[in-house]
Amino acid sequence: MDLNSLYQQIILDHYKNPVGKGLREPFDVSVHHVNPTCGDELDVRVHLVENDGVTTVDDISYDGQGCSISQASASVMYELLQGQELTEALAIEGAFHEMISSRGTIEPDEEVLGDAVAFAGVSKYPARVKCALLAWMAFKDAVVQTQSASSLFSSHDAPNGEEATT
Amino acid sequence: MDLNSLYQQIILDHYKNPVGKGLREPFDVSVHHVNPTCGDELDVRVHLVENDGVTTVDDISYDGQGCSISQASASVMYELLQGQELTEALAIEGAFHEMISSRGTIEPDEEVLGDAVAFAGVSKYPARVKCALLAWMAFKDAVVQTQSASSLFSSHDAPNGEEATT
Amino acid sequence: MTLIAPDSATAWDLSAIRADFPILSRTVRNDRPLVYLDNAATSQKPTMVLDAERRYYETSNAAVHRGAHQLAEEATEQYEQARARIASFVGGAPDELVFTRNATEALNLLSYAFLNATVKKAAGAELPAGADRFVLAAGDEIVVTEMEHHANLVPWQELCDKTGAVLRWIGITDDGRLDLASMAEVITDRTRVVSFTHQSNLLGTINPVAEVVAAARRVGAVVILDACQSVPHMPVDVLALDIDALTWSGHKMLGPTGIGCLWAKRELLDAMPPFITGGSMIEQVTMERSTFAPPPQRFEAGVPMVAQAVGLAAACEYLDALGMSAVAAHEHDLTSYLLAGLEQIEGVTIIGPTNNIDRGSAVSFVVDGVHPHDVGQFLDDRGIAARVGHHCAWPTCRRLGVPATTRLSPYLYNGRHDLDEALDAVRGVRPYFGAA
Amino acid sequence: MTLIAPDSATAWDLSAIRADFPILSRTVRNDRPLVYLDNAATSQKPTMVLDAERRYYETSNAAVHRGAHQLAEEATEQYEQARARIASFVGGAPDELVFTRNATEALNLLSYAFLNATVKKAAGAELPAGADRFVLAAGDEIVVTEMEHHANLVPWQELCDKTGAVLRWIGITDDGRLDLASMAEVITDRTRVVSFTHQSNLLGTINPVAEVVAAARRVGAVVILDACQSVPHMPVDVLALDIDALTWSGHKMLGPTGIGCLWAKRELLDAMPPFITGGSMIEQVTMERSTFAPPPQRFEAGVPMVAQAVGLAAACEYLDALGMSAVAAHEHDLTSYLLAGLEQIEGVTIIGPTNNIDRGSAVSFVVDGVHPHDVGQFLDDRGIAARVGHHCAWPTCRRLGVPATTRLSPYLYNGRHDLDEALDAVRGVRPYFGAA
Ligand SMILES: Cc1ncc(COP(=O)(O)O)c(C=O)c1O
Ligand SMILES: Cc1ncc(COP(=O)(O)O)c(C=O)c1O
Ligand code: FES
Ligand code: FES
Repeated sequence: MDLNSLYQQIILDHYKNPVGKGLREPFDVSVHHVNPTCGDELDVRVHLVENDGVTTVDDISYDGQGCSISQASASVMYELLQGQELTEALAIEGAFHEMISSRGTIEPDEEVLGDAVAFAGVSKYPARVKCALLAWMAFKDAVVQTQSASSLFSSHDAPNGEEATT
Repeated sequence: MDLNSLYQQIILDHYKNPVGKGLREPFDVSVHHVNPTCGDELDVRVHLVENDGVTTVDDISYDGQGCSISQASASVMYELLQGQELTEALAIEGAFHEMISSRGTIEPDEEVLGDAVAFAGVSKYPARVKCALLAWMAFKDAVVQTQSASSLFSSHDAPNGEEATT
Repeated sequence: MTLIAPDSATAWDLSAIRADFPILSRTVRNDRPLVYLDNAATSQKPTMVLDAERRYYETSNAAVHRGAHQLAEEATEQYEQARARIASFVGGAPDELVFTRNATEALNLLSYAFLNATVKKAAGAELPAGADRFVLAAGDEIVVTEMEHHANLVPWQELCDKTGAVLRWIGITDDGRLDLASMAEVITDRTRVVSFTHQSNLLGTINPVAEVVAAARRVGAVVILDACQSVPHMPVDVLALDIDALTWSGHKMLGPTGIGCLWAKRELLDAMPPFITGGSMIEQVTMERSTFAPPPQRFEAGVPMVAQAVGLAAACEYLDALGMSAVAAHEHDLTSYLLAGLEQIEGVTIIGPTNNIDRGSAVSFVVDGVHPHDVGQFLDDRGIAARVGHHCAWPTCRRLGVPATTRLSPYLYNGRHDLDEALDAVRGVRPYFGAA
Repeated sequence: MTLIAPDSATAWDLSAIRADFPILSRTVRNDRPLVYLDNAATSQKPTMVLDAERRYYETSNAAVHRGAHQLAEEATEQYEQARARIASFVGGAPDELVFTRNATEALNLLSYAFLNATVKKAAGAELPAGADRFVLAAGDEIVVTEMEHHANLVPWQELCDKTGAVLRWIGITDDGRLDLASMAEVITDRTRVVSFTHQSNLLGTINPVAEVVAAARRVGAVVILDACQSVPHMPVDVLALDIDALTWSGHKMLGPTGIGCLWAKRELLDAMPPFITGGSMIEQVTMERSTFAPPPQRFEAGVPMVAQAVGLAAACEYLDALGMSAVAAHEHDLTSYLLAGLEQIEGVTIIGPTNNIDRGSAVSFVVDGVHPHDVGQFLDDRGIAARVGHHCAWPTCRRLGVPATTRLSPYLYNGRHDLDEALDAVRGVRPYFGAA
């Protein structure tokens, strides 16, 4: 195992020059997620737009601090999901989650994941899995909240908590 | 180590035919002691008499149930301490306690301990030390209580408790 | 190490099994071979378990859940794999298993969930969603049985003392069975918890879990099963038992000292406020206040017993390789033999069921005219390790009119030859003490 | 095993010591030799400790305090001898030492003494003589510091949440020292408890115990010292420190996982109601009520961590043979070397005292432009085990304006060559991440 398989150039680039960073308006839901082991925090805002029965991710904005993996992952997520149809965005999220949790057993699909395949190496470093997922879990949590006005989860609750301890 | 060194004939004899057993009047103090590991219980009553500044153990009466060691020990205690001057009785108690706690390192003094030397073998069986001391600790506790009207210890308290856990 | 095919009772290769337990070949007292029959108190450990612990220390030891380095990764992985392995041993999910110091602590963790929820509610402090299930009011009732180990009695007495709840219990019959007839009076609408033992450590009785659970479910009580004497000895499946929580100890099932287990339904754990607090169980901490991680982490503050978890997982491996049904069948055979043997000895009275139906291998007895401790001492002199006393079930002794008992409790590495030795020694007791 | 003469700092035979720790010769990642510098989280174990545990299991394993048979006698004796040995390691008496699962549990045991006394008093339940010392009223104050491990913070927050007591804290200065100037405002007549760390696990700061104790004594508060980071690293004497209670963990001082210690003055223990209840901690039990054994048994319910106690006693033996002053001197030398080395690296900022006065070996730092976790990952790739994160002292990080740190914490088996490796790696961090 080589450190460069974890810190691929594309990750370091996104870390230094994150895309889409900064909290923007308008948004439907804003969530605040924390990685309890390191104390890093991330705010994610989601703005969905519905047109002809098709929901699109009009904007994902984010801000916070964290390690290179978590920051780059947020940036890549923005690039990938911004402007996508919601169903497509959630499919990408699913594929990303699966890859990261796979301990290197899943060959990522570059068609679906684009730049995010650079994070494949993270799956071999269990302590960093949470870093890579932080933004994505926040996104998913936010979407769930937009979907149910009477949300089952507060941003403080289950999804973040769940992730916090794996 | 031989079982017969623990169960000397004299112990088994006292067990079968205890001397002085049964609770009698008059008494100054009555205490109830328990061995928490086995659940055995013993009541001991002490009646002291003072004459010309000399305190004598006029009666020790006892009743309860327990193993051969504890019952025989109470019986031998009765034989040894009954009618003794209190200071002498406490000295015997001290010698007995020392012998029992010695793990076989102390050669008991038959002059002082009489039949109680039969309990020397107990000191090599740590789990039985409490059995042999049960009556004697109760006696000592009772004496302490007669000595201080405003007793520091209730029969339920420290001395028994202390012993209960060694 | 020798592992025989699962559930092949016919292939029970006792000498191969015994070879896995080094301590069994030692001698005691006057060069007597050890006959270890004190398994209800604690079991011996196979080499496989000791090796697993040692391997952990010698290769991967690190603080879990906190590190970016390789050892920390390995330690975390071994710890969490152990959790999954042990959970699956009782049919549970990994995130439903909490490690404690011993079964006693697991039962206290549950009783303190009630205390803490009640006290926090009264103080207006924050509680997890669903915690109302744990808030007690004066007059609420907690039900145990008259055959509980102190570990499943005293914590509930304490809880009642502190909250004004009332402790009630299902009585037992003269032959040491639960008095089911009285159950309907005891388990009522006021009942909030029913906590009872699967198998009595004093009597050997295996309780009719389904009947008790049905009564508890009718009134919506939380159902807790003390499985200290069942998980080591028979197949246990938490889903089949339909209980809310299961508690047991590692040291009685070939595992290390210093580890116990609480399995509980996820929704129950989710609703419980924390017990022991500190590092690794938090979500966020400021000087002013803290929020807590989800279960099982919420209940595992501080550096956990990692090596012990690894050792206990190896014990599960060992037991599953033998097959828990085969273990139970082997013990059942030994129990029949022991009961029959004891019944033939004059002056011996068995305390607990004398028939071998719904009965485990812990067999208590008293000998006419000889105190149980003297009986045990006599056995000890013959190399036989028996237990004497009230076995931490003092009220059960009182109920059955004995101050104490002598107890023999064979396990998977014992054979009939061990029981022959023990029976022979019991035969010698009354003559020695001049009681016959 | 190699034991060198006590306190012969000159004779510090590092290679002989390292030979006692098998794990130190393993490699990690890409065949890099392991450089273990995560000792503030947990220490490695010498063969002597592993052998002691194993010997216990293979020769004398039995349930303690309950048996008439020889194994039970031997197990009890070894357990109680371990208690005496470990108590004497900190200058305490055997009956003042309570075994817990870890230091976190020891601190909770103390905080729960306050909760239980308060709740029982309110309910009119029985309490030990002297327990009033533990009964809290709304407005009573509990004092900690701003450099506590969560283990010495969250339990007190919880206690306050439940009782209406108020948590206060002594702040820290920018260089990570206690702000003694503010102490007089914080410790007042309302203070009932002062609980603070002897040595910060994040900053390395060794606190001025005498000053804090003096302030606490003036107002009659109970004084608790969290010695997790001092007992393993320097001579600690409870009488000289004049404190009421001391808590620490076995796993950080070469001992097994799964065991912690609470030393407390006998009169304090005597006055405390029980925490975890069940078997072995009782005096008498009926279905209606129970009375409790004196300390330390009162606080050790259920089958204890016997093998772990035996292992920890062996660790004390090992440390005393080296001599704790010699251990401290060796670490002091390493700390000077490490501080000096880090200060020379551009972009590195030490979090905590930069001078080596009243300072232990835990050295935290941040690297400009690189997240602490990325620093740790880079070190890991070179075989260096460092810790990253908030180190369970999150409020301390906040106070010092960092989200997290990377921490190196050498111990007795580390040498300058380990630090050279670490420093070399730290030098490589900024170039790798393009931050320099
Ligand atoms: C200062 C301090 N206090 C408390 C603890 C908690 O110790 P444990 O996790 O062993 O309970 C630690 C170690 O993590 C510590 O460093
Ligand atoms: C039925 C039962 N419950 C609870 C316990 C307590 O277990 P531990 O002492 O391991 O906590 C025991 C064993 O002593 C037991 O047999
Ligand atoms: S280290 Fe905190 S998110 Fe990566
Ligand atoms: S066994 Fe109870 S006093 Fe001897």
